[in-house]
Amino acid sequence: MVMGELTQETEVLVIGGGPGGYAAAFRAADLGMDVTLVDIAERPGGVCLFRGCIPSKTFLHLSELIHDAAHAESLGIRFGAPEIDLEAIRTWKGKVVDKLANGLVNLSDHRGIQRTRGRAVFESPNSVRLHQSEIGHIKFQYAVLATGSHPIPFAGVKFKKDGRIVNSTGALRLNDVPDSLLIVGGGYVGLELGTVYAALGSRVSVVELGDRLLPGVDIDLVKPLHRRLEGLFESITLNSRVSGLKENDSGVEVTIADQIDNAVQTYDRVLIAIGRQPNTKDLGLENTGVKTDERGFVVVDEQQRTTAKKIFAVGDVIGGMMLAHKATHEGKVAAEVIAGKPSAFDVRAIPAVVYTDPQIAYCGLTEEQAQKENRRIDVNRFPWKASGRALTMDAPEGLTKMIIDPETERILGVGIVGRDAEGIISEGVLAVEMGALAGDVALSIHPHPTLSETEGEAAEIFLGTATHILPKKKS
Amino acid sequence: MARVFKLPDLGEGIHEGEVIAVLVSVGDEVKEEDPILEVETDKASVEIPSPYTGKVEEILVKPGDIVQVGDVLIKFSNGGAVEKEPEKQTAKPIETAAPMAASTKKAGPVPASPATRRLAREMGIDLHQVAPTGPGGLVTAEDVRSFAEKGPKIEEVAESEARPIVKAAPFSVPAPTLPDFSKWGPVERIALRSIRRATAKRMALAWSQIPHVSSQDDVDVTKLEVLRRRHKIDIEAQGGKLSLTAFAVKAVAAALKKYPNFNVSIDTANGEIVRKGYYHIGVAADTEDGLIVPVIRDADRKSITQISIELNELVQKTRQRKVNLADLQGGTFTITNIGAAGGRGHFAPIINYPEVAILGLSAARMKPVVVKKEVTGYEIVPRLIMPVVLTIDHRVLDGMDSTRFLEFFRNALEDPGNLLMAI
Amino acid sequence: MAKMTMVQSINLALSQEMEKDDRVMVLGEDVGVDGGVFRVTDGLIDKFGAQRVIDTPLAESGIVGMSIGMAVYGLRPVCEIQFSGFSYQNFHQIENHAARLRWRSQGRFHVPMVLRTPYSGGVRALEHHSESREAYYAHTPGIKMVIPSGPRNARALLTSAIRDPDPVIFYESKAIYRAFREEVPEEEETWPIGTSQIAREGTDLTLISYGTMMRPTLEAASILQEEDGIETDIIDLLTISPLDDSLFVQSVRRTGRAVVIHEAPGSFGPGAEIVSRIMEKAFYYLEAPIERVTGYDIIIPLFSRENSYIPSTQRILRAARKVLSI
Amino acid sequence: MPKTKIDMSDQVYFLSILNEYGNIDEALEPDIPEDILLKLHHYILLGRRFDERLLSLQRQGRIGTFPPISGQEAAQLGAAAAMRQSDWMVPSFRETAAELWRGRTLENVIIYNNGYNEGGRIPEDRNNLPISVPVGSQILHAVGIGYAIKYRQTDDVVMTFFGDGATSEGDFHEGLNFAGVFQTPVIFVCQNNQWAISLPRSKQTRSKTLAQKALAYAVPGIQVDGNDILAVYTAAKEAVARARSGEGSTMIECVTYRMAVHTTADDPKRYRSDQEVEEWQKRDPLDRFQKYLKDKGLLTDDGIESSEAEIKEQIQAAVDRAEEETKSLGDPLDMFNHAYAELPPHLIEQRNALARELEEHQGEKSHG
Repeated sequence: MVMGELTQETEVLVIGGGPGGYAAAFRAADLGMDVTLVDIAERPGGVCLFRGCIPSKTFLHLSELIHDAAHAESLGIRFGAPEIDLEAIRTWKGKVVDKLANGLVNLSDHRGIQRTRGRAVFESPNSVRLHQSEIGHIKFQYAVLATGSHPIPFAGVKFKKDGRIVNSTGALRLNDVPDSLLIVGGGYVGLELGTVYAALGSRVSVVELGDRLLPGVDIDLVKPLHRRLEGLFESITLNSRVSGLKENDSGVEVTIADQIDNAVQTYDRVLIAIGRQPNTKDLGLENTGVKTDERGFVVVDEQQRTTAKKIFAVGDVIGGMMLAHKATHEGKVAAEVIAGKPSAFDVRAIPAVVYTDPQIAYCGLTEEQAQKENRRIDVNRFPWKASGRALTMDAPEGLTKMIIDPETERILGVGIVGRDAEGIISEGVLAVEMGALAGDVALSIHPHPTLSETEGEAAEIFLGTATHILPKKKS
Repeated sequence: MARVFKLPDLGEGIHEGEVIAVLVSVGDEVKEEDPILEVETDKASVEIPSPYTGKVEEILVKPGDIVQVGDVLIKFSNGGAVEKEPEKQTAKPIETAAPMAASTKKAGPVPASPATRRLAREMGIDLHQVAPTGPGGLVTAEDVRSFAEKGPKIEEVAESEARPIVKAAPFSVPAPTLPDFSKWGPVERIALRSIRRATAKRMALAWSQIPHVSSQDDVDVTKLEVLRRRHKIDIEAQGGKLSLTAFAVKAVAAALKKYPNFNVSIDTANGEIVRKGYYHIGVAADTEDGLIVPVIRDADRKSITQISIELNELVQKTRQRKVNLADLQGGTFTITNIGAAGGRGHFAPIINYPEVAILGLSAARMKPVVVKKEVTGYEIVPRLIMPVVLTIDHRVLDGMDSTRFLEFFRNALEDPGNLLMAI
Repeated sequence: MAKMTMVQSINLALSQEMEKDDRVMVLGEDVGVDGGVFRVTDGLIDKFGAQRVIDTPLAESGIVGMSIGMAVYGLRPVCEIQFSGFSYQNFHQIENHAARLRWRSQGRFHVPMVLRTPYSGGVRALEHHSESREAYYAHTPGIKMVIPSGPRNARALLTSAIRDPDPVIFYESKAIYRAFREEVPEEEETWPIGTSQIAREGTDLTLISYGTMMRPTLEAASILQEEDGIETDIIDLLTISPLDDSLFVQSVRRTGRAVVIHEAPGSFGPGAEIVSRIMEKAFYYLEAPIERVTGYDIIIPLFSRENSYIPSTQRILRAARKVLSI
Repeated sequence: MPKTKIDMSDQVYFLSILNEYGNIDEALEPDIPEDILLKLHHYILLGRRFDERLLSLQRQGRIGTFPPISGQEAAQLGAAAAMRQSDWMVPSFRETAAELWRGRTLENVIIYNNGYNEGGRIPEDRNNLPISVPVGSQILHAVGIGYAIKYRQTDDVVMTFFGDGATSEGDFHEGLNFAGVFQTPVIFVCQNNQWAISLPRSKQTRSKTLAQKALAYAVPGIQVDGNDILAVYTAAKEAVARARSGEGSTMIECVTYRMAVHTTADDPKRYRSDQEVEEWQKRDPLDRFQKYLKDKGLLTDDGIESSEAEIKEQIQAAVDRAEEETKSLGDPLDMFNHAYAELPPHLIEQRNALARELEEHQGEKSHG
C-alpha cells in the first residue's frame, strides 16, 4: 500500500505461519470461522519448513547416503569417493521446500483462509497494526499467537550473511563446505548440522558447556551417539565455554575456556547453536495484557489461552519442547477452544527425535525426570546387538528401553537410540498415551525381523518373558 | 477455611420454605449481601443475601427442595484471588469454552486414553472422581459414561439426608346427594355416555382439586391474519388447515419453554412438582358426543405447517371417532377455541387435570382500537381482535406468572416476527 | 463460494471479464507489474499480458483520453485512476468526450469504458486521497456513476459496468477495500446498473445511503432496533446516476420518515437530489422533515480529524431519533 | 565527471516543394497520379468556395457561427489525401476540407452549422470522429485508437488534426508522450495557422518550431510549408507509411495561415494588420497549385471555369437539400436522442414532461 492504512476485520487472526500457526488457521477454518493468517513470509511453513526441520533433514538424508556408501566398503561393496555438487544439493533442497510450501498455500487457500503478508504488532487486545504490509490494521475477535522462536545469539556477535560466524539459519544456506567448523553447543541442532558438514568433508569440532552432549536426554541413549560422533568429528570438548570469538579474513579466532585454562584455536567457520528464544519482543504484548515469564515465553493455560481472554498462543513462543509437532497439536487445541469445544492440551508423551546417526528418539517419562521426582520406576533395556534386524543393518550399537511403573506395570516412557529410531518411537507414544501396561505391548505380536521387536522385547524383559535375552532376576 | 450457610430463622414462626431459585453457582465469588437464594415460605418469597464474602464451594439444595430452618444450604470458602468469569461474546455467536479447572493437574495424571480424556472434558467430568475399572486403575470410556449417568454414590446418600420430605395430605371433596327432582315435575333420566361421563368426572375433579384463577386479554391478530391468509392455500394443498389455533399451539409451546412452571403437574401424594421435559399440546375439539382433546406431540419441535396438518388430521379422526387413545394422552397444556362455534367473548375454561393451565380462545373480530401515532397523537383504527383467557392452577402458579405468560403469548401472535424469534 | 475482500472480488470481476471478452483492457498507473497500489489488479498482467494490462505514463488525462479512443474503436477499456482525488485532471475528458461522443456522433460512436477509482476517507491518507466527489460525475449527463457497498455487489456491478454500452464511473471505497469478506460466487454474477437494493426491511424509518456509509448506517439500524425498538428500512443506492428512486420513494411512502446519509459534502450533494425526489414523489406521505447526515462543506481534514468529519453511527442515530421524535 | 552532449535526434527539417510562385523543385516532386491531382484541385476549390458560401449564409442568418478554413485547404487536403478510407481521422474543428475529402457531405456541414446535432452524424463507412471543440483534447483519442489498432493488428493508421494553440495544452503533450511510449500508428498534423484567435504564434511558444516539441517524446517531427499541397502530401505519405509499417508516430507541422476570421463571431482587425494578411494571400495554396497543374498541362483556364461552375452547382444543390432536410428536424423531443444507449427512467420522465408542455403550448396556439 502506498497510501493510507486499510483496516481488515476477521474472526480469528493467526499470527505466524509455522506448523503451530497454520495448524490453528486450518482447524479454525474447518470449524467454519473466518480466518486471517499473517506471516512475514509469502508462504506458510515457518522456520520448520524454510530454515529448520525440512532443509536439515534433506541434508541429513544425504549425509546418511554418504556414510552408508563409505561404510558399505566393510560390508563388501565399494563405491568411489563421493563427488559433491553443492549447487545441485541446494537446488534439491529448494525443490523439496517449494513443493511443501506450495502445498500449504493450496491447503489454506482452498479453506478460504485470508493470507496476509506483514509483521503484526498488537495495538490493543483486539487489533494489530501491520508493518511491511498491504494492510494497516487488522481487527480480530480472537488471535492465535504463533510467532515462534529464533536462535539465541552469541554475546557480542552479529550474524552476517556469508559471515564466518553463523547460526543454524546461516548453516542451512550451505554456502560452502568449510575446511574446519566449530559448533558451539552440543544440542540436537548442533549435532545434526555437525553430522551434515562432517559428511560433506568439514573437520567438525563441538564445544559444550555441560558435562555431556544432548543435555536432558538420558545418558545411556546419548553414549552410543557420542562414541560414533567421536569418530566422525575432529573433537568433542565438554565442560567448556567459548569465551571469545574474533573474526578475521583467515578465520575465526576462538577462545575456549575449561575449568583449568584457556585455549585459542582458529576455525574457518563457527556455528552458534546454543538454543532458541521466543519471538515475543516488539509484538506490542504490553498493549494486550498477555503475560510472559522471565525468559520471555508467553504464559498460557492448558487451553492455550493467554492471560488475555481473546488471545491464544501456541508453539515455540510458549516454550516447553520447541518442536513442530507439539506446536501443531497446540494450534488445533487453540482453534477448537475458540470454536467453543472443550478441547485442551492434555498429552503425556511428546516424542522427540534427534536425526543424527545413530538417531535418538524418546517420549514420556525419562530416567532423569524420574530420579528428580524420585519416582519408583523399572527400566528395561533391550540392546540391539540381540536384534536380528539391527545386525542385518549393521547397527548393533542401538538400544531400546522402556520405563515402567513397577506397581501398575504401566508404561511411562520409552527411549530409543539407533538407526531409524524415528520410525519405531510412535509405538511408545501410543503406549504411554493409552496408559498401556507392559503386557499390552509385550503381548502384541511384533513382526520379525524388524526394529519394532526391540520394543516388544523391552516390555517382555519387564515381564521376564523376553526371548532373545536372558531374564533378569527381579529384585 | 470453609464456612457453611444454614437456612436462618425467617421469623414469624416460619420453620420451612421451598427453594425457588439458587442465584449462585459453584465457583462464584460472592460478596456479603449479594443475593444467593430465593426461598418461598407460606408467607412470602424472600431473597436471601449472603452472610459472607467468599467463593461458593458447594450447593446442597436445588430449586423445588423444601428446606428446614437450620439446614445447610451452601458451603463457602473465603476465596482469595478473584478470577473474573470470561466476558461473554455479544459480537458473534462463537462462545469460547470457559477456562477449565486444571483437572488433569491435581494428584498426578489419571490413567486414561486420550479419547477417554476428551470424552470426560466434553461431559465436564473430573477423571479423579471416576471409579476406574481398567487394568492398573485405567479409566475407560465406559467408566466415564456410567459415572455421567449414575453420578457418584456418595452424593445420593447425602441428598436423602439433606432433604426431609414434607408429604401433603391429598384433598378430597365428597359429592352431596341430590334431591328427587320428580317432586317438582316430570323428569327424564339419560345415562351419562362415555365421553360425557369422562368429561363430567374430570371437570369435577379439576374444579374441586384446582384453585382456578383466570386472566383475560385481547390479542391484535391483524398482522397474523394477513400472514395466515397468505399461506392458507398452500398449506391446504398439503392437507392442513392453517387456523389461528395452529399458531396458538406454536406460541404456547414456546411460552411453556420460557415458563416451565406451566409445564408441570402436582404430585400432591409426594408433595412434589413433576416438571415435564416435553411439550405436548392438547387442543379441545367438539364432537357430537362432546369435547375430546387430541394431543399434538412435541409441538415445540414442529413447524406451524406440520402442526396445522397434524391438527387437522387429529380433529378429523376425532370427529369420526377414529382417534386412538394414544392420541388423547400425555398432554401437558390444553388450548380450547370456542371461536369456531361462534364464541365471541371472554370465558373461563376449566383446567384439563392434571395439567396446571389452559388457554381459551374466542373468535377474532374487527374492533375499534386506540393506537398511538407519532404525529397526530391517539387514533382509533379498526383491528382484528381475538379475546383470550388463561386459567391457571394457583397452587403452582400466581397471577404474575399468568400475566407474563399471556404477555409472551400476545406478543407472539401480534407480531409473527416475535413468534418466529420465540421458536 | 469463496470468501473475498472487495479488492479480491473486483479482481475476480476484471479477470473473468478479460477471460471472456478480448475487448476488455485494463490501463492506468502501476496497474500492471505492481498490481495497482491497492493490489486490485494483482496478477492480471501475468494472466493477460502487458498489452492488455497497461502500465501507462503518469497522466490522468492521458489515461482517460486514451481509453476513450480505445472505446470508440470498439474495445472495452477499464482504466484505473489511482485516487479519485487525482481524477480532476481527467475530468475534462469525461465531461467533454466520454459523456458526449454518442450524442455528438448521433449514435455512430459510443464510449463503453469504465473509470475505476478509490474514493472516501477513513484510511489515514494524505491530502487528495480521501475525498468523495461523486456529485461531479452524477451531475454530468451522458455517464453513469456507480458505488458498490461490499465485495459481492462490487463484483456484480463491475461486471455490469464493463458490459455497459455507456461510460461508467466506478467509485471504490478504500475503507471497505479489505475491511470485511463476503461469500462471492465463482460463477458470474451481475447487478443491473441503475437499480438500488433494500439492505434491510423495516416499517418505521427509511435510511438511504451507499458505499462507505452503508456500514455505519446498518449499525445505526440495529442499534435503533435494540434500543428504540425501531424497524428501519435501508436502501442501498448502488448506482448514484442514473438514480433509481423507485425503492426509496416506496419506502418513504411506507415509513413517512427518512434520513439520507453520505460522506460527500452536503450542499448540492447526492442527498439534495434524493430529498427533492422524495418531495416530488412522496411529500404527502411524510410524517416528519427529512434529515441529511453528510460530510461538512469543507475540504476533508487531514486524517487526525477525519473521523470527526466522516458521518459516524452516532450522528446517524441522532438524526434518526430527531426524525422519529416528531 | 565530464559534460558530454547526449546523443539524440535534434533534427527538424523544413520541407517545401512548390514555392509561393508555384515553381516546383523537380528533385522533390512527388509522383502523384493525375486523377488524384485533379481530385485534390477539385477539393481545394470546393473547400474555398464552400467556405465563402457558408460565410454568406451566416451573414444572411441562414446558419449560425462557424469556423472558416480559407488558406488552410492545402494543409488539410495534402494530409488527408495520404490516408486510405479505412484509416481514422480525429479532427479538431477547422478541418472542413479534410472532412469533405473523407466523405462528410456538404449538407451535413450546413445542417450542423445551422444548429442541428443531426449534422454531426458520421457515415457508417467512414472512420472519422466528429469535430472536437475543446482545444487539443481530441489528440489523446487518436492515441487510444492507435493503440487499439495495434492490439487488433490491422495496418490502419490514425491522423489527428489540431492548431498551433493546441501545442500549449497538456493533452497535446500527454498524447505525444503516450504515442511515443506505446509506438502507436498516429500522425499528428498541426495546422499552424499563426493565430489562436488573437494570440500570435510568436506568443504561443518561444520554440523555434512546433514540430520540435515532438522530439522530446521520441516522435519525429517535421515542418512543412502548409500552403504547399505537394510538401504536405509528401510528408504525410511518408508518415503514414512509417505508421503502417509499425514504426510509430510522426508529427507534421504545417505552416499555413488563417486568412479569414477565427469564427464568424470574431473581428481580426482588432489584433492583426491587413498587410500581414495581404502578405499571406500572396502565398495562397490555391493559386500555387493551379499554376503547378497548368505547368504540368493538367489544367487550363477553361478547365478551372468549368470546375468552378460545377462546384457552384454542387454547393447550391447541397444548400437546397440541407434546407429541405432541416424542415423535418423540428421536433424538440429529439434532443433526448443519443443521450444514452437506453433512455433511463428519469430522462423518460423529463422527456414526457416536455412533451406535455409542448402539447399544452400547441393547445394555447390553436385557441389563440
